[in-house]
Amino acid sequence: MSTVQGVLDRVTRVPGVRGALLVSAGDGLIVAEQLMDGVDGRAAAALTGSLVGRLTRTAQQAGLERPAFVHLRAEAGSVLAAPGPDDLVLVAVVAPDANVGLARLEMIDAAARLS
Amino acid sequence: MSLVNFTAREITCKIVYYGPGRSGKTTNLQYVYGRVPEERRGRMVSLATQTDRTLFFDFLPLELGTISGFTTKFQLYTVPGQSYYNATRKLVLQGADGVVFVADSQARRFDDNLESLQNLQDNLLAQGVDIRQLPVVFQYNKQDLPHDLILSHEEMDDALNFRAVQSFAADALRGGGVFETLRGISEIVLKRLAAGSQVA
Amino acid sequence: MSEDIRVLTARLADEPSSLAFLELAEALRRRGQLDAACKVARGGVSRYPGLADAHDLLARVLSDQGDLAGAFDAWSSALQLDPMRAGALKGIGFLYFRAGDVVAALDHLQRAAQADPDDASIPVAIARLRGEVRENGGRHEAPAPSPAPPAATPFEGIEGGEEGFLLVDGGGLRLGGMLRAPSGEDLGDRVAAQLAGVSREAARATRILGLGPWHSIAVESPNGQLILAAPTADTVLLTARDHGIPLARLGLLAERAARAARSWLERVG
Amino acid sequence: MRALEPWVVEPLEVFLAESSARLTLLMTSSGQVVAQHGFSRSLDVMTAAALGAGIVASTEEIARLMGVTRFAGLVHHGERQSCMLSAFGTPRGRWIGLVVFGPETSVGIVQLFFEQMVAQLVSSAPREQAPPPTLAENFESELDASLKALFGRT
Repeated sequence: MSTVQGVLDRVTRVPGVRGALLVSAGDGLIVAEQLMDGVDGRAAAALTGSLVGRLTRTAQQAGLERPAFVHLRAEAGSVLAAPGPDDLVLVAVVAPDANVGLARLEMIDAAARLS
Repeated sequence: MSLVNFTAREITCKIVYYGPGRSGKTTNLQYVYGRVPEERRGRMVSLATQTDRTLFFDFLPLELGTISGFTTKFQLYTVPGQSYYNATRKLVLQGADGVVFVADSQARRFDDNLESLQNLQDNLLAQGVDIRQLPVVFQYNKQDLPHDLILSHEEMDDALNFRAVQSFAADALRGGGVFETLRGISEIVLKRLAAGSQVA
Repeated sequence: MSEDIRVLTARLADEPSSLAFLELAEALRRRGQLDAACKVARGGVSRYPGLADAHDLLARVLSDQGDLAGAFDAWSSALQLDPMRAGALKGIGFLYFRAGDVVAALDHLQRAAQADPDDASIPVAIARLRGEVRENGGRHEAPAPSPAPPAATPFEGIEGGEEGFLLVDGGGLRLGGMLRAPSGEDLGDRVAAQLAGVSREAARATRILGLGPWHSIAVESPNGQLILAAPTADTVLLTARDHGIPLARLGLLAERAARAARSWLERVG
Repeated sequence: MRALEPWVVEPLEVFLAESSARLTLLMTSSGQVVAQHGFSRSLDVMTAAALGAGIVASTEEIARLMGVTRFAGLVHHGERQSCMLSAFGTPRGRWIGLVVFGPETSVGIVQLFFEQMVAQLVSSAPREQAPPPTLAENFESELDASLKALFGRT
């Protein structure tokens, strides 16, 4: 199994994670994905790639370094993102009851190991 | 297919100059381009090979003026004449509202003219278009060459113009017949457009 | 009661129409007896409503009492009577500075310097304000046509006060709060310009992904953390802190700030 | 923005707002302009449409020769601007979209909202064709005058 698939496996194993993808943030395109039915990977890649890009610019304006983790919390679930090397972002779409703490640790660790 | 915009009262027609290689199709467009005021024409696009032969197509957008209250625009295309470019010829022919068949009047190009005309019929048929249903005019170019080298207007008509559609003698390099040809095809195309699907 | 106050009080009692109230109120103010000073100053203003000194004095007392709106009115009255009154110009400049309107503050202080070239404290204050304008790139709201008394800020009483919070409207303009770089520079306007777009994108992402409306965005960076929330449909609130506070607690702080911002928006809007 | 028919306007406006595209051109597969946003000269629009339709037609022809199904779309990545070409079916025949976009957006975003626009166009397209224009009795003389004016003849 490739490193990337291994990374996605570890993230999707966390309870409540409905899908994980590796996204090229600048293009908003999927590099690799592991999704449950009903999760629109292309939309997740495009929208999260764009949002992470904008948040990175906002953080920089606020005097912060490139974000290591982003958690977008919504009524019916969350989107988690861990920027890795070379414009890659590890993205997870999770249910409202997901173990976000565990997913966060796995994702930060996995994103670092992508380099 | 021509497009008619009723809200902006605008008509746009696609006219394709067809014919064998080196018969003068690009020369027709170049002459038009040179004569028309800048604000009435767009950029002339030529996708040509290094030896100046048309590779894909030449394209010239023209704004004709107002006809019956419609701003009328023409898109003039040429196709590559060389026989091995048939695939691109077919693509350019798609959706044409009218065809100007530019024939080379030189006697030695007689067979090339016939072959190209046959090719036009085949390519139209492949798109489900009967050449008899499409506005077509003939232009017999290079009529300025010495008489012993060329066929006369009548001889050309006999050889190519079986349906006795409009035909024009031309010397495209110096502009002779270019205007008349464009005028001829424009009239038929617009008449046909106004009549719906009927041939004018 | 100290000797001088006793003497002044006696003089005023002997001759109620004298200007002794000016000295008496000032002496009481200096001693911190603000209520008594206020009473004397108000008496003087009602006896001599055309005396700029009386209004100026009352304004100083009210300002010390924390009644900034009252002080603003009193200094405005003094300026109506004497437009080049240095003390009143200084006072109003100070109030504008407290309200965050550095441009109007500078304007009043410059007029004060013209009125009283010998007051050394004025050029010092002007130099300080000019530094502030440079750091903020000169972006300041124009002074209101009829200056209102400074309004309360959205984050009063919340841990950190104004700093580290930024409340932004749908057009990316700052409504309140302040965001400082380590150098002390206020980054608020630049960050504010980005935030309206972030909010729109977050709403679009959660809508298209079928997650419903968004609640918050947490951003962790190696040297700090941000939480974004939407106190109302067309505002965004940013809460920024370093890693000294755990992220979950920062979330709670952001929620409190959002509630405060919401009620502040209801009050002012 | 200009559109040939009013029902095209809303889907196109939504696309422009969501995608942040700089230029957008909708055309028929033979290169006739249906709607455009961002071009300043209508004659340049016609040129862009002719070239775009040519690219799509030849790419589809290559796909056919290679025995593969149609390509979903073409993206040219430029340093400052990129360009996407994509063909789609509508009740009015096959159309092509040409979108030019900059680094303020991404190809993923452009594709995502382009697909939404296509779905909206397909569902809102009126089934009946527009009637042919009525030309005046003397339109030939108008045509003649127009062409003569165009060629600088008297």
